Amino acid sequence: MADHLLEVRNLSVRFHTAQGIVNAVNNVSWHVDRGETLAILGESGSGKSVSSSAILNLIDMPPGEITSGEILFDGLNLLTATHEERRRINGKRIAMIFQDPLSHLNPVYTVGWQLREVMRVHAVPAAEAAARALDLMRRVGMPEPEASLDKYPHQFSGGQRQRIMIAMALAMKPDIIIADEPTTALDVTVQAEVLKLLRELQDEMGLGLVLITHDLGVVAEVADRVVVMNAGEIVEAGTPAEIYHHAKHPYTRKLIAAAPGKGEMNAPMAEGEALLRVERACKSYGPFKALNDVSFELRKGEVLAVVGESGSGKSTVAKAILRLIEADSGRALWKGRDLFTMPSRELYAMRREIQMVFQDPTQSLNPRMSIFQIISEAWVIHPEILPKARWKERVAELLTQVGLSPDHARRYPHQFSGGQRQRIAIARALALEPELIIADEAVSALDVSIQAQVIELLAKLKRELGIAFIFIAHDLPVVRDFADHVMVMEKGRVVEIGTVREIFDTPAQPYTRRLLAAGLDPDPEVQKARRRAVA
Amino acid sequence: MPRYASRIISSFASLVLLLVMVFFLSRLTGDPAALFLPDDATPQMIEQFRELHGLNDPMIVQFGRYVWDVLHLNFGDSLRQARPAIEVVTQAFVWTLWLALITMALVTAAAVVIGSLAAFRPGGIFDRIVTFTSLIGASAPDFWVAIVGITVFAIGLGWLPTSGTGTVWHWILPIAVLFIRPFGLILQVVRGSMVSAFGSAYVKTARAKGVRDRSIIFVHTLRNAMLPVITVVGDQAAALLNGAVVVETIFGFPGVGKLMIDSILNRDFNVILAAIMVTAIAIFVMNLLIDLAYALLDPRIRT
Amino acid sequence: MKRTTLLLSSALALALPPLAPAFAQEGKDVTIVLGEDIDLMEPCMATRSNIGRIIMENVSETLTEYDVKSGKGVLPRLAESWEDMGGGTWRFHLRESVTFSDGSAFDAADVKASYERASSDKLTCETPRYFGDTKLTFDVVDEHTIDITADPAQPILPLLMSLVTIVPSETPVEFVREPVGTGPYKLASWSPGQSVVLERRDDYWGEQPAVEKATYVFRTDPAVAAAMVAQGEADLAPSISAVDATDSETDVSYLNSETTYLRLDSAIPPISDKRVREALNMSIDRDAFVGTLLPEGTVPAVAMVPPTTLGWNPDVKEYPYDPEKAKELLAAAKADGVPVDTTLYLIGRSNLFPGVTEVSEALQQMMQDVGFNVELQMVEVAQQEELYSKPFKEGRPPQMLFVSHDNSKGDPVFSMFFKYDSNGRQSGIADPKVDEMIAKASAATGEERTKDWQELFAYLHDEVVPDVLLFHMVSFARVGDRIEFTPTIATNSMLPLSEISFK
Amino acid sequence: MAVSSPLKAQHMSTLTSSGPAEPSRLRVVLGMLWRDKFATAAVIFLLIAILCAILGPALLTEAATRQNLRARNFAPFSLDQGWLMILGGDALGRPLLARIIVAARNTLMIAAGAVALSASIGAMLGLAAGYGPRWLGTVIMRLADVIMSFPSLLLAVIVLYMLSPSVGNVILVLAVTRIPVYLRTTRAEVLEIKERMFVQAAQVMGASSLRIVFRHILPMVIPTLVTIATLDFAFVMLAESALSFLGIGIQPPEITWGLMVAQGKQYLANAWWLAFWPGLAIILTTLSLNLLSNWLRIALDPAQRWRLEITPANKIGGGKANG
Repeated sequence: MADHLLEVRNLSVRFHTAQGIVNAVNNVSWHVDRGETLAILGESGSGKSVSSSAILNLIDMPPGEITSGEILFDGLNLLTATHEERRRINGKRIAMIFQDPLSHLNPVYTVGWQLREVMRVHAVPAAEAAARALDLMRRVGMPEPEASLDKYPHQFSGGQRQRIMIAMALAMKPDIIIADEPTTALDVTVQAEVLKLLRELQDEMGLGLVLITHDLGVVAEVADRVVVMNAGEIVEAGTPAEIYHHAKHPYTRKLIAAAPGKGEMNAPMAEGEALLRVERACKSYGPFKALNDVSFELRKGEVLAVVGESGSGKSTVAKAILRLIEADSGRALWKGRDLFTMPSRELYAMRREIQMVFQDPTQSLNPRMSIFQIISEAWVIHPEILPKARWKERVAELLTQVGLSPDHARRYPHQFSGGQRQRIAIARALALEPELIIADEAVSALDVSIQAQVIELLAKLKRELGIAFIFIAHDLPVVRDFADHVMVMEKGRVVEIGTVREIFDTPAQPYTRRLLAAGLDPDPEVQKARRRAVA
Repeated sequence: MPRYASRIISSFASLVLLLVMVFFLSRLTGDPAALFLPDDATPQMIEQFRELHGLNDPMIVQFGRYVWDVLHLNFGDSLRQARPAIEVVTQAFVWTLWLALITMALVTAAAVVIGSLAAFRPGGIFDRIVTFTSLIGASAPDFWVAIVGITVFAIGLGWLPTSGTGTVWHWILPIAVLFIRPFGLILQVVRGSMVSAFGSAYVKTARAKGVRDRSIIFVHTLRNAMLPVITVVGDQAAALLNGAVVVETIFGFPGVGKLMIDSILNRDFNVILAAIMVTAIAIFVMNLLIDLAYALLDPRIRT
Repeated sequence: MKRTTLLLSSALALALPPLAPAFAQEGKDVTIVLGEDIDLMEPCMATRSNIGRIIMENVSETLTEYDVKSGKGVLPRLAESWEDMGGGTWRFHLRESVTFSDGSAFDAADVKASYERASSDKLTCETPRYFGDTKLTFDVVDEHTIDITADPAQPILPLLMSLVTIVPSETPVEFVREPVGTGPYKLASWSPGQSVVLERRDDYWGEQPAVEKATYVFRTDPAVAAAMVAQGEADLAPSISAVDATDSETDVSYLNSETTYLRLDSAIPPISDKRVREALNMSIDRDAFVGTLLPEGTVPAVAMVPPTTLGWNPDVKEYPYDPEKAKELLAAAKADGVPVDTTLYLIGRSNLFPGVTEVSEALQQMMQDVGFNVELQMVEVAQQEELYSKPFKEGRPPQMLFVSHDNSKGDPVFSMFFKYDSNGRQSGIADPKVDEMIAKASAATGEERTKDWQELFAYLHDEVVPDVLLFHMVSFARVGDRIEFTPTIATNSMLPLSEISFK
Repeated sequence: MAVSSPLKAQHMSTLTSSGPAEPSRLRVVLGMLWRDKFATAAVIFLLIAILCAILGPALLTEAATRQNLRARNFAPFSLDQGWLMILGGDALGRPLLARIIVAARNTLMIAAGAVALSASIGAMLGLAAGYGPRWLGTVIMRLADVIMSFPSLLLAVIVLYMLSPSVGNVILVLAVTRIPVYLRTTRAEVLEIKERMFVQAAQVMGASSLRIVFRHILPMVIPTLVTIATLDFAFVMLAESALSFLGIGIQPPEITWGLMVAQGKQYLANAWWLAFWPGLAIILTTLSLNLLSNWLRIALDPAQRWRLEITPANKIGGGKANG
């Protein structure tokens, strides 16, 4: 076998837990060379990050245990190397960029200090380290590079923090950079910028890049080769194009099929009576305008998608309608009554009619209540809906409706996967028989395949029960599949509103166009073409 | 800064409320005249004493007079000592302040170092031994520890003076006794805080950067882990500033704790009030310092 | 294991000695460790024990002093002699060429000023309590002679003058913290809560005492006080606890003038019945306490005052321990309808003396054994004080207060009125005959006075049974090996440094 | 994060997909307890102490109060005076063992009473301060400040003077002084929890504030309170003994361990056992509670729990199941 710069051979790692042993990765092998980008594609729980943790000696043992394999870096088996040898490689020859840079940067030290530290621990003199830190900040395109060195991580935006992480990884001009979901929490436009930066740097320095991701679009954008992981094993490997067009493994095929944004777009609904009409809603926090003159209409059984980047005010709209926050001015007419000024007694009745599904199902389900209690709480609060005798039966019904089994009612939230939990949250919303469900990033945290299933479920509910949705999302392909109308928001105001076709095919506003252009297509060819077009 | 202004105002309000409550409640607990004068004092003497100290007036009049005096920065005289209560208290408070400061400095230093090392390998031998011994120490009644300490180190071994003040040596036993309980507590907090800090994402980053273990413990993790520790240190220091009654009593240490219990038992109201006021102010100042330390350690709080 | 410990401790021992405290006293200095802190150093409060132990006859002197050592009665101090001029007037001839520690000379005007200051209503001195309703007028005859007239006539005026401390006439009428007196010592420094230092004066009128400098320190815990003497940190601990008095070389016991007793409230049934009070007395095995819960040397009491007091009656015998008789008395009382089953409250005071709790519990059990229904309550001093002195609360239950009385002054007059007279503040009885006898004895002099008191004691103990007298208590002093000191019955209230000599 | 998230998700999916029968909760808890031998010993000791508190007074009060001056300060480790005298006799010749057993009730009752009272009042006020209107929160917090700075000794003297030094009143005194601890903790937790999604979800369903506070927030706070309470239990026992030492706590003839130590300390030089055994009882109890609380802290923290979950036996079993 030819020598590679970094090679993982037959690596198996397992973890000891209460439920016994979990094999995190099994017999995994891959390699990467200078100047090349390897993507490791997998959903949560696939074990895609474990091998990189093993490379950098980041697995806690116990409870972790490496049962077999070797990791060869430049001929040295890292797994048998000493602690000190590995420490010298970390950061200097192999560097890592983590997901969620906020928690991965030390909150109590300045960015400059953290940047210099990586050089100082690898014996770069202080003065040189300081000079190089400034260069790095410039290189990653940080505005005001000098001032930023004395700032702390919390003073930067998400995209800027990821640039800092990248600068830190570059500091010692490593041979390999491992990037673990480097763009996951970022807005699409920022994601595009970060990926562009990584690509440029790679071209410039000729380093090997290992990119761990769940996003086919990211793979299509940057990868030279890709390995697909599922349940701790590599199921398939090849170039992105090979994988996308000629996937052999059923799992890969399923994954590709689940990628959103390919189906027919919904035709606009026939004209009808407005169920909800929001007029000139405003909300400010001090000088910051979270909602600036927002108006829109929603008809019965219709899906209105609200899209925009973080801070655009799309969640604020939902909270204002639900009276979780109080709007400063404007009206929200629900069947002719103004939600913003509704007295609390009427509000109670309104709660039946408008429900919400939250982004993070782990957070939105009370961990100390059983599924039965969670769903039936609706009827405890609104006893007129259902006599107690029928609760059990109805819970079973609802669980079946959202694709779960009736005997799940006895269990607790932590015993379910993320997708299942979101189904439970939907069942809870349905228990009140609402006419409108506001879904706030309801599928964003889910894996692609599960995302598709949940969207399918929502579409079914819309179809069969005639429920209207306000669907808040930052992920445009999902919106494209599900929405009837789309409202694009930026900085608290409505940029553009129209049918899904209007927005996706003939966007009127430059902002909307930018947003659409920044999105990544899972098809490598399409994506390549699009990149060329943008360039 | 307006944040501090409102803090000062609300703390001042609490202090006033506290003093008002103490003023009235303490006067419900009996007559200082009977305690000051001998058993066989004549009724005239008692009457005279009460008259002289204004104890015969209706409570509300006494209160009015006290408020008036306090507004003129006069905190009254001690019933027992025939000198200004504030003087009695400040004299005692200096001792308590030193005792508390030295003890807390030692406790914090020791707990931070030992706790951090224990946390590096949770469940390891060092961790177990440290946790267990510190818990035993913290579980023993302090008067018991104090007397055993005197018996062993002063009487048995003759290394240290039994009690009193004077030389540095006199401070060792009282501080050692006071040390034990906060040490056990703060050690646990340091340890817990360090254990969870070791699990933080930025530690992973540091390891990925190739930072040495020592530096991970004492540079990366410790500063983050200190935040909850500081809170506990503050609470414990506040408890010490309120006076270490038992230790002061046993070691004949003229601190505010002993003064407080004596004044309470003698119903020396002005001294009680002055002592509460001085300690409350000291604790307030200390809390400000703690806030400052917080801001110093954690830039997120500064803004 | 043992070896390492040994090694470790010897290593430590090696490291420490040069720094270890050397407290051994040099020269003629002494350190005295007291149990109770001093809060004031006011001469007119010198009859209070925590003050008196430091300043009485050390800093402040009196015209006369009462000899408790050899029973010579009232001795001259600042007065060289005195005579009864009749009509309630006593003439005192004062010692000449006596100076105060501030340099001013002592004369008759100071005596007058001292008394007037002490009885001023601007001060709350202790002195007036000894004079009660007696009015004193002072006539300065010449610089060193003064006539003191008492109205009504006061047969023991010379004795009373042993309680009036003399201060310069310029002393302000407010409590002082720096006493000026004629005594052999003056206050050198006082750090509140820590120590008081007295220094010997060179210009003292009398014989120079041996001690040049005395440092007083305060330790609440008697065990610590005892340890300090044992460690050489102090030379004298005048009152340590009996359990700590383990070294016969250094520890001396002495009768301390405290008399403990149960003050009965004779107004409330069933205690109002004399048989019940007798039964209470007989239920207690006083001898069983001595040498067990109370130290050897404790004396069962038959009177409120210690045996060294004038008029103490040697013929009065303590109640025998006779549970059977007690039960009979109770049965008889019960037969007459006395509610003997009522709960009696035995109210003790924590910190009355070391081991008070155990003694109280033992008393409770002894009374219960003969059939009393006794509930024990231990309370704090202020709480007990509320129950101890008149006015008593209406509707109170039958109470027995476990209290202690201190009279080292040599005459029962300081005790009897307020303990037994119908109007006495702490009296639990109202017996006209007792009132009359107290008045008579108080006014009597000489042999007659002795006889009157003796009669009163016998009558009270045998006929009235107003209380359950328990013990004359003993204290222990630990005396360091550098000095010689013999405690007396008055050591509790005064501690003349002149009684300390060096070996 | 990168390592633990797949791990969590994976064992969850194994669990839900295979759907094995859940082991009973009690067995899981006992299993986790057994893995921490210190905690196991602590629980056993505490159970014994509780048993003493329940049965002791009924069985041994007579023996514990009967004085016998002949056996005064009787030395321990001798059976001459019967097995109850194995730990020696006190100053009135009463068997220390019997007294310690009988005193367990008062001691534990005072501590438990004070902790229960302060925890429940503190939690209620904390919930009100955290979830109620802003002004209420401010008022309650200022009140907590006042209680915090109120000298507990003065409080003890006031209560015990105006009422009496009974067990109930000592509980009251100790409870009042401990309220702020629970109040502040509860409030801090509430402020955090009320921002959580499930609380908003309940609001969206129309749940009343009372329902949200008691059904959703309180159950989340309780584990923290339980951990604090175990520690506080130890603290309160020590505080009670310090009060006794200063002469303003429980008074004889009631007995508590703290009082026994306080009374016995004067005999420390020549009859050490009087203060030693009850002192040991206090130390062992507080130590047990501390150990238990350490265990609880780990057991209640999902991120730490694995420490109690791995054993060799588990490894083998798990390996087979997976292999």
